[in-house]
Amino acid sequence: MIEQLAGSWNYIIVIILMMTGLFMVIARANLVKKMIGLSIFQTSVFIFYISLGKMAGGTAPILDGNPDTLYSNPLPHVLILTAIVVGVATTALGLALILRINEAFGSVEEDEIIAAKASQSLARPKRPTSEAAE
Amino acid sequence: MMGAAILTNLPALLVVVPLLLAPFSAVLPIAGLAWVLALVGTGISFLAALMLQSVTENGVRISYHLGNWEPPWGIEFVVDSASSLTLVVMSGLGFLATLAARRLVAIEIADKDSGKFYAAWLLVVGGLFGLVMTADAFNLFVFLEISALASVILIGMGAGTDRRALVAGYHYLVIGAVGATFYVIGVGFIYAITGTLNMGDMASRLPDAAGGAALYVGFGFMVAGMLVKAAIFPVHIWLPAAYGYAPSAVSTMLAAIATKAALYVLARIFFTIFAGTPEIVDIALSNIIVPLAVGGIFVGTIMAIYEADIKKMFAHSSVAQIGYIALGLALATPAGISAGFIHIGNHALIKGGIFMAIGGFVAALGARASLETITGIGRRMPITATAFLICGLSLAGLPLTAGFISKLYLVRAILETDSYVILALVLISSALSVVYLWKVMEVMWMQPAPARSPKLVENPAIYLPLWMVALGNIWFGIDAGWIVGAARLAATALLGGGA
Amino acid sequence: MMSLHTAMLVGLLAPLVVAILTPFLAVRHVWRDAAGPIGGVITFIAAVHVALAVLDGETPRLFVAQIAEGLALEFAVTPLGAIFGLVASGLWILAALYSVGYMRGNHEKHQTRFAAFYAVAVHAAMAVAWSGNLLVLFVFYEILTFSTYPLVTHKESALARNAGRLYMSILVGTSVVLLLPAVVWVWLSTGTLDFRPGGYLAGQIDPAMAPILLALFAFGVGKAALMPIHRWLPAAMVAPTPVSALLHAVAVVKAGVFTILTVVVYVFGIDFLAETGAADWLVWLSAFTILASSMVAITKDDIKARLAYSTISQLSYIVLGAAIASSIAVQGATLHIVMHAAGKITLFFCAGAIYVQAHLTKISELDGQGREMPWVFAAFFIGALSIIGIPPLGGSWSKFMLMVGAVDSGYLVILGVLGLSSLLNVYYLLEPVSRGFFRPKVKTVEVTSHPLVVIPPVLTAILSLLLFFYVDFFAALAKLMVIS
Amino acid sequence: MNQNPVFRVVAKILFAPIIMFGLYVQFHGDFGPGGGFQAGVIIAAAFILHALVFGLQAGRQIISARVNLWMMVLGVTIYGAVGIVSMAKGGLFLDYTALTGSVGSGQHIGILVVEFGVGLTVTSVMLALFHAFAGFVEDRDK
Repeated sequence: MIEQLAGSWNYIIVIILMMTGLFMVIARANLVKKMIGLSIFQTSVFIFYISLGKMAGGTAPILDGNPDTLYSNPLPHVLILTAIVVGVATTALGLALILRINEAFGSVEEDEIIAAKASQSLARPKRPTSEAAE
Repeated sequence: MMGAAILTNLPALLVVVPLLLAPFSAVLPIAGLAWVLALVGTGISFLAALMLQSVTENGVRISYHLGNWEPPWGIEFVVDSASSLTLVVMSGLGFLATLAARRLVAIEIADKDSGKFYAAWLLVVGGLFGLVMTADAFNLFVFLEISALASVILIGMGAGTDRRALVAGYHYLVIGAVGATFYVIGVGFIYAITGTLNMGDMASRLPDAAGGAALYVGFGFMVAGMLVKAAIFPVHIWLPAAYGYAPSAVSTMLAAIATKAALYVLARIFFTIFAGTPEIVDIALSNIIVPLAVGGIFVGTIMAIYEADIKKMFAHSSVAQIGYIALGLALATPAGISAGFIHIGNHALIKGGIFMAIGGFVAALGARASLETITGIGRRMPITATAFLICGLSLAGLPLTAGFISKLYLVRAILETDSYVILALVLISSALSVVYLWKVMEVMWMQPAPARSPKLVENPAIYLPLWMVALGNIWFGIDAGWIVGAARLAATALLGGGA
Repeated sequence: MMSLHTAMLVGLLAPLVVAILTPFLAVRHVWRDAAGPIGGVITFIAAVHVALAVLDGETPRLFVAQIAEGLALEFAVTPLGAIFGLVASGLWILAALYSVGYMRGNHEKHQTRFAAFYAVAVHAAMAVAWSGNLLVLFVFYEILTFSTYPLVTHKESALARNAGRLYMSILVGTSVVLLLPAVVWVWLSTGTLDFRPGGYLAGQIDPAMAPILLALFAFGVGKAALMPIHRWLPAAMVAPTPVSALLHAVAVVKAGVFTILTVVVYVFGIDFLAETGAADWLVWLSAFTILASSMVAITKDDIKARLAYSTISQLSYIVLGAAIASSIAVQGATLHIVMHAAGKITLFFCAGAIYVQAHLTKISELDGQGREMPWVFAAFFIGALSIIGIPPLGGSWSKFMLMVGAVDSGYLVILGVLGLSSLLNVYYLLEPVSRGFFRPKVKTVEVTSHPLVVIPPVLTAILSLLLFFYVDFFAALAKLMVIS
Repeated sequence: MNQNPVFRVVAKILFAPIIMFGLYVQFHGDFGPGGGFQAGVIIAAAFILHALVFGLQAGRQIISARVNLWMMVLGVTIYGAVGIVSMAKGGLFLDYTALTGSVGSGQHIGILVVEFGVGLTVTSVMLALFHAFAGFVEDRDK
């Protein structure tokens, strides 16, 4: 049992990270912490992919002419490079939104925002006649 | 030479043109010009989609190899009858929504932001097209995120009139990112089993692959992720706020085309990737998707009945309508899938028209459209309100409108499978949907305008797209031959196996 | 001589053309007001032409579009449709003339809008009459509802608006929630929605389900005003009287009972219903409606309210005939559409004439007014007698045939119901006349004379009389219905 | 702005080598590990380091927001143009071989140009992100 766990310790770490991230996304009321949770969650998936591509004893997949060389699978790395870019974009966009939310509501705590939403909305209409309902 | 080059590259152009025009519209100094770019981009996509559709009508399956790399090594775009129908619907409505966007955006978005607005707009549209065409499971995730991130930007731009748009956008971002990541996890498992990312390849290798638990886990994660994107109950929670607080033009575009793409991808997961392992697909469809779809139909309808804000009301209604589409697809019979595809097209027409008209109301009112503010609007803005009425009747499923055709084929498909309980539930929910439509129409047409209400100016700029959609609802209700035939072909293509 | 095709096109489009032209003709009120009657004459000629062809055994058809397999947008005239087409177009001539007199005499506002929607309603009624299948029927049934809404709320008062809301919510609600599923049910179980002589549901659906399907139709057709969905009819009485005439005689309620008759005869088939007894419950429900609404009518002092409940009662005669589902009862019910239309339009014309000329709306105020308005009261008298069913007036034929049909099918109790209802009719319909002629005047009012509101009721009263002697034409058409 | 002379000197010394390293990674990317993504981030890091030490204003003086935006567009356009040209030459989208007609030179040139476009865009996007967040408060108070 222990050996089995030890043999797949990378997956165990992935799972721990994944659950940590997901828990933060769901349970934290602070928007920034949610964002951090999301990043951890996504990173765990990156690790998962990369450990999929790792061959035991494999080296970087650069041809050296020796047919006996073991190579790691490069494809997951390429995929994850793309996924990292997507992750960065997601985080950046999320943080940008949080800044705007903080500006508009004066808080980044979800419960406070909900309370503020109920009171009144920030209306900045372009037309003079307009006035947001509620 | 040039003509031939364009013809062979149609699938690529469909995606590349909007995506490449996007940065230019972001840096253009004149707001009007950015709109023209968006119009050109969606227009070209629409033409390309129509041409693709005419090619695939005869059962031809186009396989386009990006960079001329043979699949499964390279990324492959596949256009068959199923994806071409979805593309035509999405690009057509995308084009009309762009046509309507000019005036709505001019009112709701600051001029200095409108270049960025149209850039994001083009990214969403192009990303969704790619989502539908790509046969590479990981490339799909990239397109998914391109369109999702861009739509978060669009939704957030609603903050100019209502700050709640920011929170709606944030929630969509977080929930959407979790969904997309789930999908990626799923793809990882399936990749681990099969060693390929090409959907067709996955399908052919899965039956022999010693998958075991990994197969179930991968399948579950992929489906769960796409359920979030398609806004299927109970992971639809991001949708009402996102559509409700987004700028009107964005609500129109998203409601008409965004969830359609995710639904289409769901269908591809079920019927293409896992075509070789029907046992888990059947279990998932009949035990999970069907109950969820029916649940969504009810939850969406009931929430719509209790909602006073018009945009959110129809956003809830979208949840219900997505349930109808998902239900059709989940029946997994040729009749059911074609019913789903018919409703993909018709619902795009219905919701496109409804949100366009609401945009017209909001623009004229200068305030959110709620049951209070639109009182008596039928007489104050007759042209917009009549188009709204037509689309509403179509949503209710009255004969001679497109909505009727959808309901008819869905009911027939359900009957074929002898599931009378589901039939009864669908009929009840369909009757319930009359309730909220009646509430809106009653307020609009049968109550006098409040005293001292300002005179409302109609918005002629949206007449053309709005009425094209409204008349489309009638046209496809009278001459349903095209969509029914195309949907049937789509069902055959999907169920025929292969990518 | 125009071809049948052209005749159908003319019959369907003439009212629509009138509706479209009305706003443009409004520059001269005379032009606008002449358009209605002229359109009526044209439509009527087309309807006669079509009816004669139907009598010769033809089925005039007009194909518009194919929606999907088994679903067509098509018009095809059944004998029953020919009859309803004749009623709707013929009475439109008089109703159009009358509404000119009423609207002018009453100085109503928005006369152009009124005339236009009136014509649209007639168009929808013609299309319902000549519809080739259930789908087309349903669509124009809805258009009829929508086009009459502006007429019902014509006064734009809060009262009118509330009435309009009730009118729309009951009619639209029942049709969408009950009628439409019934139509879809028929399509799903048979693959067609056409009207076929003798019906085609036999063997296609479970006989145990037939009563449920019939109930969907009976309650889905809110326009037939079967209790308990009759509330919209009295509420709609706030409308100007020409609208009430349209609702009660020309189009709306007639479209309702027409739909039920059509469904029973051409979709279910009377043999199927008679064999399975699926319509048994409907016999008793309509009998109840006949009596209950007659009782309510007695308590009403407002003329129009009383006439409204009378209409509910009379409509149930027709539903009753359909529910008994024997050849003779169905023929009686069909004839009753014609007879009741002629009689009831007379009564409404008279009620309107009294209002325009003397501004009286209550029966208790009519004492002694008969001598002031002798023509109007005489017409009312004849109309009332026809509704009651006294020879030599048209109404006696249909009532007689309904009674024979009830006895033939063994519903002896129904005979008693019909008799009792006739007695109640006598009381509540003749009361205004007797007060007008035999009571001393209680209220002195100034009576202004408007010939355009007096001539139409007199004409329709004469029509009721003529229908007794020249019933052959309609009877022959009605007979065609039940020969399969 | 950071007045600590250690930072200022180190930043000045490191600025050019970082960019050099970035360019190496960039142009090595066609037949070895490297490429536009990594190079873009490295180059952007140099500019960000500069802005951190010498202040946002100084950073913007090197590359103004406007130029930055156009760099973004230019990068994407270069990428897309390669695809369009390959299509116009009768190949498929991003079919490098079609660029010159031979596999060797075509792939070589194609990847080089595309990676350059990617690098340009990534650099400018990273810079834009940095300035957007770092300058958010300043922009708002202006």
